Amino acid sequence: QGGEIHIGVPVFLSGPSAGPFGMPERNAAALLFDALNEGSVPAPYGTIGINGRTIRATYIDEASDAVVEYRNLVQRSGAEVVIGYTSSGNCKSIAPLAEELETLTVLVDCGTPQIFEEVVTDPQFLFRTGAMSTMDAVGAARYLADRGVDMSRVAGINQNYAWGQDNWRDFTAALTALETESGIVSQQFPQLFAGQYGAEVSALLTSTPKVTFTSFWGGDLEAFVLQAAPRGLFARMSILLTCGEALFPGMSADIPEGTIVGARGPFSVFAPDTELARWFAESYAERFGSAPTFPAWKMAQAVLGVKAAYEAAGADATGADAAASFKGLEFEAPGGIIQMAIGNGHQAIQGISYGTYKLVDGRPSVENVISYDAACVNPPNDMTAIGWIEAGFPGATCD
Amino acid sequence: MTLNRGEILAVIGSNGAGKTTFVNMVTGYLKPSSGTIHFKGRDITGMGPRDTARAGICRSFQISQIFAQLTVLENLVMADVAASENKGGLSALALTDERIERARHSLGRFGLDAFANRVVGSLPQGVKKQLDIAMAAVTDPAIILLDEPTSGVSVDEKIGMMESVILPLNNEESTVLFIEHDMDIVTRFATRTIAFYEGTILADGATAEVLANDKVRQFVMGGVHA
Amino acid sequence: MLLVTAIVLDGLNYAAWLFLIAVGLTLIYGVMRILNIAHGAFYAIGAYVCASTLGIYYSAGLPDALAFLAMGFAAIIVGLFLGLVMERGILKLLYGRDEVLMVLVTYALFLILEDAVKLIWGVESYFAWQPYAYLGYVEINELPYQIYDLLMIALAIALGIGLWFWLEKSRMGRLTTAVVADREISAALGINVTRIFATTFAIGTIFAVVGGVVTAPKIAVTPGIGVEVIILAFAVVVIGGLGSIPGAAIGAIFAGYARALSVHLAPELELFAIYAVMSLVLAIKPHGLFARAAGRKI
Amino acid sequence: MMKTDFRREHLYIAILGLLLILGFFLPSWLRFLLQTAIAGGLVSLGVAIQMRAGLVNFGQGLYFCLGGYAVGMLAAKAGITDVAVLLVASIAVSLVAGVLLGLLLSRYREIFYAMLSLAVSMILYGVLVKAAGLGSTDGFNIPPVSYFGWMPERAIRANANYIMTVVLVLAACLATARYLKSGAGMLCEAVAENEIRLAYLGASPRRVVFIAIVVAAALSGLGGGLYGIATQHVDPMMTNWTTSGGFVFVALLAGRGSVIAPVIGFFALELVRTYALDLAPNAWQLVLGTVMLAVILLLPEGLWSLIQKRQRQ
Amino acid sequence: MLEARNLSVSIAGTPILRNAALTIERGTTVGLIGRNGAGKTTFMRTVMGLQKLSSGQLAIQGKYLTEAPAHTRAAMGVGYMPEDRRLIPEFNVEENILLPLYALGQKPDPARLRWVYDLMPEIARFADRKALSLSGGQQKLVALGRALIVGRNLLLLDEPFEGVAPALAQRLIEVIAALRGEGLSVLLSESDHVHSSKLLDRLYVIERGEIERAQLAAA
Ligand SMILES: Nc1ncnc2c1ncn2[C@@H]1O[C@H](COP(=O)(O)OP(=O)(O)OP(=O)(O)O)[C@@H](O)[C@H]1O
Ligand SMILES: Nc1ncnc2c1ncn2[C@@H]1O[C@H](COP(=O)(O)OP(=O)(O)OP(=O)(O)O)[C@@H](O)[C@H]1O
Ligand SMILES: [Mg+2]
Ligand SMILES: [Mg+2]
Repeated sequence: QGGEIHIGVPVFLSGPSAGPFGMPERNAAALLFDALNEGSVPAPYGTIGINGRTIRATYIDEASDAVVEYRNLVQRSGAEVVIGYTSSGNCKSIAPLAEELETLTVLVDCGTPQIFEEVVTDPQFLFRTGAMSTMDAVGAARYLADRGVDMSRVAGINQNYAWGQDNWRDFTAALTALETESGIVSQQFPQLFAGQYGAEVSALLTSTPKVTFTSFWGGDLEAFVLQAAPRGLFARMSILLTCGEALFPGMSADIPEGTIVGARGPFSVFAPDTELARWFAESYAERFGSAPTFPAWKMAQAVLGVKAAYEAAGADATGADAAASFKGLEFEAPGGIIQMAIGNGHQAIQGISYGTYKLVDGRPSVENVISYDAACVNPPNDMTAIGWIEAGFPGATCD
Repeated sequence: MTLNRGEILAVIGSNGAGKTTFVNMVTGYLKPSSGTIHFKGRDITGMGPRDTARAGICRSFQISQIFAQLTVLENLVMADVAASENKGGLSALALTDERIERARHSLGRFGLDAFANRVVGSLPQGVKKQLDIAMAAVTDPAIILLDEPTSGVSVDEKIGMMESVILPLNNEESTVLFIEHDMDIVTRFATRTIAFYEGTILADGATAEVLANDKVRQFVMGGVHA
Repeated sequence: MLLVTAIVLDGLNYAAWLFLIAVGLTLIYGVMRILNIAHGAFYAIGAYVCASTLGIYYSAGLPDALAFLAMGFAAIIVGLFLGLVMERGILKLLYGRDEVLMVLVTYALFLILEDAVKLIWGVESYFAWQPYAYLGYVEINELPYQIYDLLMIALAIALGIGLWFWLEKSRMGRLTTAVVADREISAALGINVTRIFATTFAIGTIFAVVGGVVTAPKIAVTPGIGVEVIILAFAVVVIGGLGSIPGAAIGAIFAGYARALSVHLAPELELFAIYAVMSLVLAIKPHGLFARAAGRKI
Repeated sequence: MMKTDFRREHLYIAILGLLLILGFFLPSWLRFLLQTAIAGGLVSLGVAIQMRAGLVNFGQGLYFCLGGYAVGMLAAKAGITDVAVLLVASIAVSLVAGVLLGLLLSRYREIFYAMLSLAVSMILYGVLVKAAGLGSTDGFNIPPVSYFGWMPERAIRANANYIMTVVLVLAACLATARYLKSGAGMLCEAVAENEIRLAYLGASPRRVVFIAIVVAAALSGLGGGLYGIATQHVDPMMTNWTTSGGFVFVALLAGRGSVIAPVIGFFALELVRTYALDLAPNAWQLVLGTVMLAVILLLPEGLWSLIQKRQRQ
Repeated sequence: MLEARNLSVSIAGTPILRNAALTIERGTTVGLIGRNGAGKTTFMRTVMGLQKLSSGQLAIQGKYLTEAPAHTRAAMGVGYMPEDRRLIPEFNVEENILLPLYALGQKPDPARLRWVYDLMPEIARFADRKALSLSGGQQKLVALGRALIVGRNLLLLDEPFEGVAPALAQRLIEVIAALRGEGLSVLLSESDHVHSSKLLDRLYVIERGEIERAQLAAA
């Protein structure tokens, strides 16, 4: 059919989130857009562009006034689809706007369950192809329980902002639901991007937990590992890093072996062995010099979701048509099959895996992996995330 | 010591004798370590500058205290506004024709017309001094204390200036006190003179008497002058 | 006991770090009346330079122990260069302008430098962990503590005393005080004001860069690390009284212990502990703890 | 020379009104930018008022945030969505905060005023970050609002919103101009210049400053309310020091020649910012910083001096 | 010692000094007399290098220094006593007086300090008081002392007798007269030569920025 499709991509290009999130997301988007335009993505995405239309992308910096810049992207630059956003705050603020401006918008990485539970309860144009952060915490609690880790004394260190607070709340609620009888011995909430964790490490050392849970990411996670590992924190307790996989490319030698790591989904070392996954990981590494981290995988599944939705809607599909067929869609992505199962068919669910870190021949890898199905770690369509956890995971189907 | 209504009083004394300190105390900038100050029968010891000013005691400064970035006219308008602050002046319109008229009138009174629209900061010292006094006089105070009003003013203008300052201020109602080093001026304007020396009062009385005092001649005037 | 040891050491450690950053800020403000927001960018640049220097250093296979020397050299050279370029190139044009305006000038410089850093080093993290790990840890009252952190406390004390001595006792320091009080008359009395300003700014900048260099081994050097420190440093400086070196030390200790105590005893208060301390100090002493007494005005 | 030429204020505000009416016909993204900018401009105006008294408030975002949260909490949590109530609440809340803080802050000057106001705003930031019920750093969304019982349809919602914002911003400008012309407003300059003299004239510098703080608080609260209604979202960044820094920046760069200067200045800054973001997504801060520096170097008296200069000639 | 030719100075576009010319020979005392606003202070500041000149030449000891910054002029032995005192509030009196020596990297010179104290014993009395606690007149003396310390060749005294009690003014006249014996050149300004008439070797009158040589009345 020809023509162009203009996609706006708001990701972090400046500030502390640019490295851990903005870069891999942008890279993944660029990789996929180019490959799609060439038609070189493996099946089922081998057709050119989206419905034959070449993709043209506009990247903007998410570290700015999200509402204003979303409008500018859609109304001034004329983007037909918007794929992006990492910050939950930004996701929340633009969510109603996507509906108001009737623009197909796919949230990539923000984790707050509120998007479809509270902010937009009757969505049409808004989708999220990444799973909610609930899954990370529930999966973490289940993993610890299933591996028989001593959970009598539990500590947490999480950044003092919505993400860190939500993760800790979900995790502790999940512990209660799983009846682990844990005592919480320390809950640290250092300021976001504080960078200095000497006192927190001391506090964790002095309160002698058996397990420490953290949802740190980016520079904070890296700094925490750098400061805690030499002081023997990792040797004295089990430490679970929900975003640990992101450390692999840069810090593979510095992560103490045995640390429990997750990738916020079946990504990277946890990815299924499919042609699509291999293609993605290899071409990303080839083009950008390092393996893709989980934000890259999540961007890839957002882009492919859009392609799948457009093509399911037919050759002349508009954004609205694509939105209509996106609802409840199941599509393949490098991380496996994505089901738009909850949030009235607008919110994806996915499985999650955890494992313990091990360096094999100088390459990062994991062992003792346990993977949980999407239906095991995500709430059903008619429940809120926290309600589901507090009720003891009704309807969860785990193997 | 006592100041009487309608008096023109000169304070003389060597440098560091305590003249400025005295004025600072009367106007509430400093608190006396002992002793009291009464004004119109009321004890004003320990009142701050703002309250003494509202009670009717105003002053000028040895180093002029003016609004350096405003023009001369604006300085006077501002002074007028500030002086009416307690009379509900805060909410009233400030820049009324009536006020500007009053400010222009003060300009004329203190010989500042020529500078009306000049920004004050760049004016010569002498003019700043005159403006400083004009601002002190805006409220028609009962007592006005002038700290070295003529220092920095050209000699041939000193007398003219003192005339323009003192004559309009001095009437039955108000008392003028000025600190001065120029004995010509003292002789010419003061009805009474107080001589300070090292924090004590050396002499107090009719100007001619004080200036003739031996001690005053020795410590203040250094043997010069008639 | 363990808890007390932890609080004492953590507070001191954090205070030392804060002091290293804040002292340059207070010096520059004290002398030049410039509240230098670009200080945060200098700190960040210091951290990046350290990471790059050590990267080159270790890949050349040089001995671990001498890495500290390389760090020191890098800090001084970069600080000197940055400081002089900023002062001679831009700030010079603006002397005598409003204090607030100067804050915004340095804010603009900060924005420019932030992006310049991004253009030079990219947005990915840099690491220079070797010196931190190299020295190992000691157990103090059963609490494992990094020797590097203890050395940082010593460094802060040494540099602080050195700078204080230089300002209070040296000829340069005396002249600096005069320039602060009255720039014009100082020049008329024979003080080379230009040189004083350039020197002060360079020294202040070197301190910021040193702060970044010594912090780099502990953290992931990423974009945005500069923003976080400025406001902390401001708080420290204000608590102590602007322009005072002992003030910066006391301010850093207040802020350091505010944080250590809240982390250990009431973690939920950590975020505003430092601001609460600052408000409290200012409410009691409106000009900070070590403010200069105001002179007679009339 | 006094910074403001009071006689022309009405003319300037009329011109602003005209511009904003023309703004109605701008493309919707630009009109939206204009709408949020003039709301933010009110906060800058508040900063500018304090600047007349020589005080720089690096925590003005506090009132902006309080205004926004007042609107947000009433609309999203209590279900009251009428602008009449919402905006009165936003002004009232910030006014009360202004009075309380004014009692404390009116004693402070110079950098200490700046830092203490900054500290207080950051304490509010810390409290909001801790408030999980208010969405912590994510903030929360605000539903569409009604106008005296009339709830516009989605299609014309933006128009109604714009008109309301314009009317209120103009009214706020007029009120501010009136305040500046009063004794309390004019004496601000005297406070900045020489407090000793002011006290010796029988006026209270503290009272003058207090009133300036309260007026600025009310303006900023209204600005925050309007901003919240426009973007339909509030979060704690509104009271972060970086936000306040932006307000200070505009207040300073716009110049103090007229109450409309900060309002227009804010729009200019937002335009520069958004185009920099669009044209140089990787180096927009560099562009912004360079523009700021250039303005400071080339227009020492602020942007408004361009207009004043022309008049003088 | 000092030669100023065709000096013109404008501030913010208004001409303040017009083609001013003035010469001071070594060891002489020269008066610059003019009313308020005539430009006396501006002239002094220009000589000191605190004020940019728009045209003309200025030479001290035969050296042209139209562009030289202020501090290099101090190094040439020029001492300046500003009319508004301007002491450094943080320092005590002695430190204020010695400041120029520090500034120029010279050793505190006890002999010269004693000489200053001997000239003005009242300063010695409050040598260790903070400068800002002094009265106006006392500050004036300190400012003079400070100028004397550094001014080994030329002294610029801007209205030295203003605000000084008669007894002290008398003493100051003696002090300044004694300087001639030291080979010092002095330029002093006054609004009228009431005090200085006995001191002067040469007199200039300044009026609206124009300087003219005048006859010494008393001589
Ligand atoms: N804050 C202060 N601290 C210490 N001493 C002070 C202070 N204020 C004034 N003095 C001293 O008190 C004495 C009186 O000072 P004051 O200013 O009243 O003198 P004055 O008579 O006005 O002299 P002048 O004619 O020189 O202005 C002086 O010796 C002065 O040094
Ligand atoms: N910064 C300035 N901006 C504008 N005009 C100025 C500035 N400085 C001085 N002038 C003007 O220059 C003229 C000369 O001033 P100057 O101070 O040299 O006079 P002066 O003879 O020293 O007077 P005085 O006896 O009052 O000290 C005055 O008319 C003054 O207004
Ligand atoms: Mg006195
Ligand atoms: Mg003069």
